[in-house]
Amino acid sequence: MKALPSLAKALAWLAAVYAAMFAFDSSGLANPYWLQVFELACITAISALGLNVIYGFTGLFSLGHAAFYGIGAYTAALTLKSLGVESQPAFLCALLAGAAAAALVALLVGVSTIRLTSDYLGIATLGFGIIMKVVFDNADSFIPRLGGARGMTGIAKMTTLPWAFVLLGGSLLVIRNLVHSSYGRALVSIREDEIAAGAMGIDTFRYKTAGFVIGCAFAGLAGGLYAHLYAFLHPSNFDFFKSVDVLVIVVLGGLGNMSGTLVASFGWVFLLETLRVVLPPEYVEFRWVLIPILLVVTMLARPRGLLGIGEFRFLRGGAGR
Amino acid sequence: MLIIDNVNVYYGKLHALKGISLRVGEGEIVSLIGANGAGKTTVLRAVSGILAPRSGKILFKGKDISGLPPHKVARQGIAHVPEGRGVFANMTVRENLDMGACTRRPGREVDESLDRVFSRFPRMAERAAQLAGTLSGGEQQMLAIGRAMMANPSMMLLDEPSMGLSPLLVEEIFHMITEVNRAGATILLVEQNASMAFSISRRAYVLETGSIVIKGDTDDLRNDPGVQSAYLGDL
Amino acid sequence: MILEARGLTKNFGGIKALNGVDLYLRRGELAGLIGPNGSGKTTVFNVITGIYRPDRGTVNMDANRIAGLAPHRISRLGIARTFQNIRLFRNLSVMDNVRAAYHPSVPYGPVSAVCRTNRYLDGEKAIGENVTELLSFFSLQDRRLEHAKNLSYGDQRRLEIARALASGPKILLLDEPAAGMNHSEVEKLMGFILEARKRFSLTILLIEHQMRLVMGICERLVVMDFGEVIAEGTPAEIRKDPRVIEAYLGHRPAGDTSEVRD
Amino acid sequence: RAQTANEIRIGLITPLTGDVKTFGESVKNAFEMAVDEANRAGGVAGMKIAFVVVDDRNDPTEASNAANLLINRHKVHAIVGSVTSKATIPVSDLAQGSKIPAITPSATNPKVTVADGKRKDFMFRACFIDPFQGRVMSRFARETLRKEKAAVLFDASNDYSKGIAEFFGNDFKDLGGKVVAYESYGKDDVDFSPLLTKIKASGADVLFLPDYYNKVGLIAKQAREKGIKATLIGPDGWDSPDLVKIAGDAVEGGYFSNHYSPEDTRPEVAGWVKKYREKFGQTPDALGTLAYDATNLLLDAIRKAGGNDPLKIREALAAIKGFKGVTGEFTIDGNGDAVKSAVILRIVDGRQKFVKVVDP
Amino acid sequence: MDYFLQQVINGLQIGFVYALIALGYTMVYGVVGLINFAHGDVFMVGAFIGLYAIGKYHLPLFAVFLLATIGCAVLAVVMERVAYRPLRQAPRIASLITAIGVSLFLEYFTALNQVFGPNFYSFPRPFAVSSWGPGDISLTNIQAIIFLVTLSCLGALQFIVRRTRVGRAMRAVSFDPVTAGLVGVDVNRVISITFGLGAALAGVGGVLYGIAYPQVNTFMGVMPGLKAFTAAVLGGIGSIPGAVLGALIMGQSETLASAYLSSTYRDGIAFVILIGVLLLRPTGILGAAKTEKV
Ligand SMILES: Nc1ncnc2c1ncn2[C@@H]1O[C@H](COP(=O)(O)OP(=O)(O)OP(=O)(O)O)[C@@H](O)[C@H]1O
Ligand SMILES: Nc1ncnc2c1ncn2[C@@H]1O[C@H](COP(=O)(O)OP(=O)(O)OP(=O)(O)O)[C@@H](O)[C@H]1O
Ligand SMILES: [Mg+2]
Ligand SMILES: [Mg+2]
Repeated sequence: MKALPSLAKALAWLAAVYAAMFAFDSSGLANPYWLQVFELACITAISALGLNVIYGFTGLFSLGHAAFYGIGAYTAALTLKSLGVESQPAFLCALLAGAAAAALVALLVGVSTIRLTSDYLGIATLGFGIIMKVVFDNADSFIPRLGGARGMTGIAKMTTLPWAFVLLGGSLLVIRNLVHSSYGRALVSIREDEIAAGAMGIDTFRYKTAGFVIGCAFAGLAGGLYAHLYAFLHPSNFDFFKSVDVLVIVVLGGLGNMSGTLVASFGWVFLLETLRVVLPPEYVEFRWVLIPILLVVTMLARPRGLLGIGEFRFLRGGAGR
Repeated sequence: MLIIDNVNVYYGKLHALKGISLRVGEGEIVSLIGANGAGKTTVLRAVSGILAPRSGKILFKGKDISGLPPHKVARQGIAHVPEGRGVFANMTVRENLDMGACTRRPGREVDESLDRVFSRFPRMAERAAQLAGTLSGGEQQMLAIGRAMMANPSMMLLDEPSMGLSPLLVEEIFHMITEVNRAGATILLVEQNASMAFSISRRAYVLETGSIVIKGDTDDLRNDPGVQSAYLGDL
Repeated sequence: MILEARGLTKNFGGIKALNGVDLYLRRGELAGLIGPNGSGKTTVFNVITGIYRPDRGTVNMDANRIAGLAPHRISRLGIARTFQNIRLFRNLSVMDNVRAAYHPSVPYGPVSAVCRTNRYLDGEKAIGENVTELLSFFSLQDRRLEHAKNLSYGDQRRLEIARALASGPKILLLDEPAAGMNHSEVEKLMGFILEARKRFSLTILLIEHQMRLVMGICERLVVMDFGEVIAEGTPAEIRKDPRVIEAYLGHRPAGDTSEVRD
Repeated sequence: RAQTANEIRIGLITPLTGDVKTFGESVKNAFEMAVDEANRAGGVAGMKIAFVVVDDRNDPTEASNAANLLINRHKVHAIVGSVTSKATIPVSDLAQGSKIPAITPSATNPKVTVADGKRKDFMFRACFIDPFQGRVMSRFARETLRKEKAAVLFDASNDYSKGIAEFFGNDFKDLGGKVVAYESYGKDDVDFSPLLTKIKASGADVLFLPDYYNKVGLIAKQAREKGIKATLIGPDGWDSPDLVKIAGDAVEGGYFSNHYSPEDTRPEVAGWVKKYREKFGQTPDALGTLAYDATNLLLDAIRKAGGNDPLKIREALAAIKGFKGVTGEFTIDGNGDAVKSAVILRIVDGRQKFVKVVDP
Repeated sequence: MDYFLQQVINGLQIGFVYALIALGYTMVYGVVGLINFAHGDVFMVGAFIGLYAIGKYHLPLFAVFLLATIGCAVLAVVMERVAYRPLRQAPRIASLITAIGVSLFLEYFTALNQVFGPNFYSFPRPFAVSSWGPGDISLTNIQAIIFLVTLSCLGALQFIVRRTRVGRAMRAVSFDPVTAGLVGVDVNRVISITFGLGAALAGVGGVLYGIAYPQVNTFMGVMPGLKAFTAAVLGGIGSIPGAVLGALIMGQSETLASAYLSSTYRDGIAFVILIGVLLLRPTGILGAAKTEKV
């Protein structure tokens, strides 16, 4: 009976964190601006963790992550709108619907393209991202509520700090537990050497697809949170360049390093915003000149990721050590 | 000809060569043997400039070449036949050979080198237009040596030329090495197959975990009980 | 007869890598596959393990037709292998290399893993114990946390065999296990292969160019040339076969390491 | 930034980086001019105006963060911005939620002020909305120019372009015309030849190009090179001195709707153009002019509110009637949108010539 | 029929423009294995050099091309030095990320008022447009120039790579940089030359693009860059004729999708075709099918 305590412990932690966050959130101590930025960082981290499962752990080069983020966002927003109730359980349903939709589409895309290797897979997913952007741009012609290029409005603001934080914690927990299990090792072995993995009895096609689907599901989940944080969806939020942003985060954090992804996500989002705050007014336009310079310099200094291969303690280790 | 003096090489934190010194005289064939991971390949890589030693000197014909980039070392007249052959798989045999002469001005002398390679390895002449990647292992090894000959080097570094080759080819390769040597190239030979290596070289060094532990004439080494049991087997 | 291949043919573009190869393995034997470079030995392994699909021919294992199945299916039927160019999971620890190979028989489901149920914990423990046992047998226990890429060449070869055994095979295919090893290392490897066969009740087929190993431990040899089997028999018979001498061994008696200096 | 109680803080959200930086900059220039003028005249309602400019890179997420920053960190009393609809909608939501009045100079999507049937009563705008311009130009094409067959070429990923295109197309049909080609391109396209070849084959006699001048210039040029003779018409996005520079003769004879005519002799217009030229060395474009008006509208409301109370400013904004700006007389309607007449201009000899006024 | 032929010519024009950019991508990828995301921005710089050379200094056309080629080549060589070379030993993805960084930097830096500025600048035409052709079909002199220049660049590149010593060295480096060093190839120099050559093509492309679509802006390189890169992959990345073929297919599929299907869904359709081709030929049309020898 060791499992129960372990699971209970994790849940208790999450509950405690939720309570703390809830108290903090409602205390009014936090500046709503930094709160929103923090929530965005959590959401970005969830999505980036998803890409880390895909690219960092399974080794599949995906340049279309934002499309799945978008699918999750639009699905969740549409679900909650259709449910017509703005309650917490309905929100959870909407988020799950977003994740499920992203996973389902990922399954279809994965089954057909996952055979491609490295850069060719990257291009196929990039292509898929562009196709999805065209679909989002014209979504109003089949579902008017989605708004198409004019954007989807009237989305309830449901995402709160506890939601974002607890779902990030939950995602970390799920991914950590998965990675430190035989299933995770199967994914990683495919990344390391697909032929050898196959020769050892691992169904590479199935696991690659699974890794892709799981990662995209997290993107979908994050998308749902995003939709209900910003209450407005526009196709330009889900274009190729947003996919590149997530890729940058994952690589900066270090492939296959969850702590790094976490640090890089928060670093990226906060860097963008902090520059907005600290740059003197006449240098506002230098914000996007500095960011790429910082990016290049960081990459040159830490080519294998911010944290190398180190993980935070709570993300380390499986049961078998 | 080649003097390696107290050279230290690191891979990150790993101290791969711990103050190695060895020398190869003009016209000699010298073997370097040792267990897996002893650092044999590392020695050759340090000489040819792929790795820069952290300290120590490498002198070639009296000139300090330590720390020079590989292409400059190559231009000094050192040709390195790397571990695993390293032929350019998507180029033809002929192009591979031309690559060997890329430090030289095209002209009569290069043509002569080519003739020499072709006459020594008639198989290469037959296969001149074949892509190197489709050659058999032994043929690739021939090509790698032929390519090194194209530079008309005064010194050749060979890294485990017999690895993965059939017994017949191993014999051929060793024969080839002696011929190359006779044609004027000094040779530093790294081998696992110590008995074969000893059979063509007069002097040898034994490397263990980054240090030279034994050196001497092959005739003496052959009778050294330690060397015998570890590298030669009971004859 | 645990494995039987008939009429295997495989072309790569214009190259006939295999040209009607017949091959069998008796249960529990240790057989050797030799032949000149490029004669198709590795290709035979690749076809048996499903990495290539043969153009023609069948492979039967215990009466299952396996030619054309995906590699993981064949592996699950009980064939494991090592590779000529070592293919370890280079950035994984020694232990994880072996643990990954236990995956096909993982005793818990993904949901258990995510929730860390008892099944998961017990399963991990069981896998851990198996791995420990296997690694101690291969004397790799001390290096279990090292990344595979940091092992010495010989250790890497051994780890690859350990990993192959982790999938619980009946048949083990070894592709040049002694390549790049020196005399004493080959010697150790030979003892080790024999012991592994006993301990894990294996049938072994190995490819090797080092005659000392081949002649020393193989009970039966198959010789290939130009994608065809040209001879078969005991080491003693093969050593004398003129075609094999012509194509492969050369005129020095096999295993002889005396001078070639003229 | 010293925060004295006795000042009015206004935030400007505008794209100062990214691919529409050029629009963002004219808006910023105009905004700063308006504020400077007010401060030099002793402030508004007895208070100095402090302002903060934040960049949104024309990205909805960034725009939302920017608005949040202005409201919650800089504690602004009112916001001007943003420039495009996709960046302004998130701003409108935040302004509404925090009860801070905001006015956009140029976001034309109806959803900026009214979404899903709900009026966001803290959000205002100083420009036309898409349906209005679409209707103005369709009526002009049908009734004044007497065109039968219209072709529409628009940017499907740009809400401004797409919105106007739709309204134009529908109205043109309602007025008895035929839309013989209705084609779209992407944001970064520069080669329109397949579409123009198609349009040429359709025999259209009028080609409606709802987009900004830079795109229009390129399209017009290629259309003429393809031998399309149809009359070119478009919305206010055409208004920029650069249009003729890019397109040359290609837009000669084209018509577009605008907020004002630079030929207008009203002192507001002449003064504005002169001031702007003196300061920045170029003629102001439509976006800059609208930003100037939007800022002045806001300042006027503050003046009327008599202080920096956001609620009162909102009241005053909603009550604006007959405000005389550079781009005409503004009256804010129940939706917070500016009601004002449009003018139709024609490009003759590379200059904008006034044709007629169209009232809403 | 006229309509169809005209659309094909339209498609050829944009296809050849993509081809010029795609060649640069493929060169660099072929030799160093790097997707040089900043290539589209080098192309932009080429166009701006053209803008200044023609608009401000009224140089003759050949001088404009020369200046753009040299300018871009120098820029690319510096880029390689600063942002890619230090990462030669690092995982490939690291240099991809610095390439993204360099790309963003070039876009946003040049958009500053102190540099090129953020506006859309009209590109002066150095000559008048004329067109020939029977009936409704027309072929303009600009198109003709684009076709010719692209084809000659293709020929020149093929010649350099296949027939010259530098080209052989490039191929050697692409296969195995370490061994190439051992036989005496100055690997760094060869890589610099590769970047320079690729960028020179982008420079030519930038000027031609400016002439054909007479408007430049610092973000103009993004989309063509992305499309060209996709085209290079479609043709089989690393293959020089493949890049041109891929680009032509890309141009045709975009054009014909607009012409006969739906302009709204054009990009979607073009990329569906791309994915379809990749599923049939997983390494692009002319890409060498790399079955790894096990
Ligand atoms: N690129 C590298 N990074 C880190 N360590 C390395 C690297 N290359 C070699 N080593 C380590 O350096 C030591 C010496 O390696 P080297 O390749 O020189 O041995 P060797 O004698 O040639 O062995 P072999 O017989 O296997 O070829 C070994 O411990 C090896 O693990
Ligand atoms: N994937 C492939 N593509 C093309 N040719 C191949 C491929 N695999 C093997 N070949 C060719 O098939 C032939 C047999 O190769 P194989 O690897 O089976 O030889 P081998 O007997 O294992 O040789 P060695 O002893 O050198 O390892 C060779 O000519 C080889 O070049
Ligand atoms: Mg070695
Ligand atoms: Mg083999």
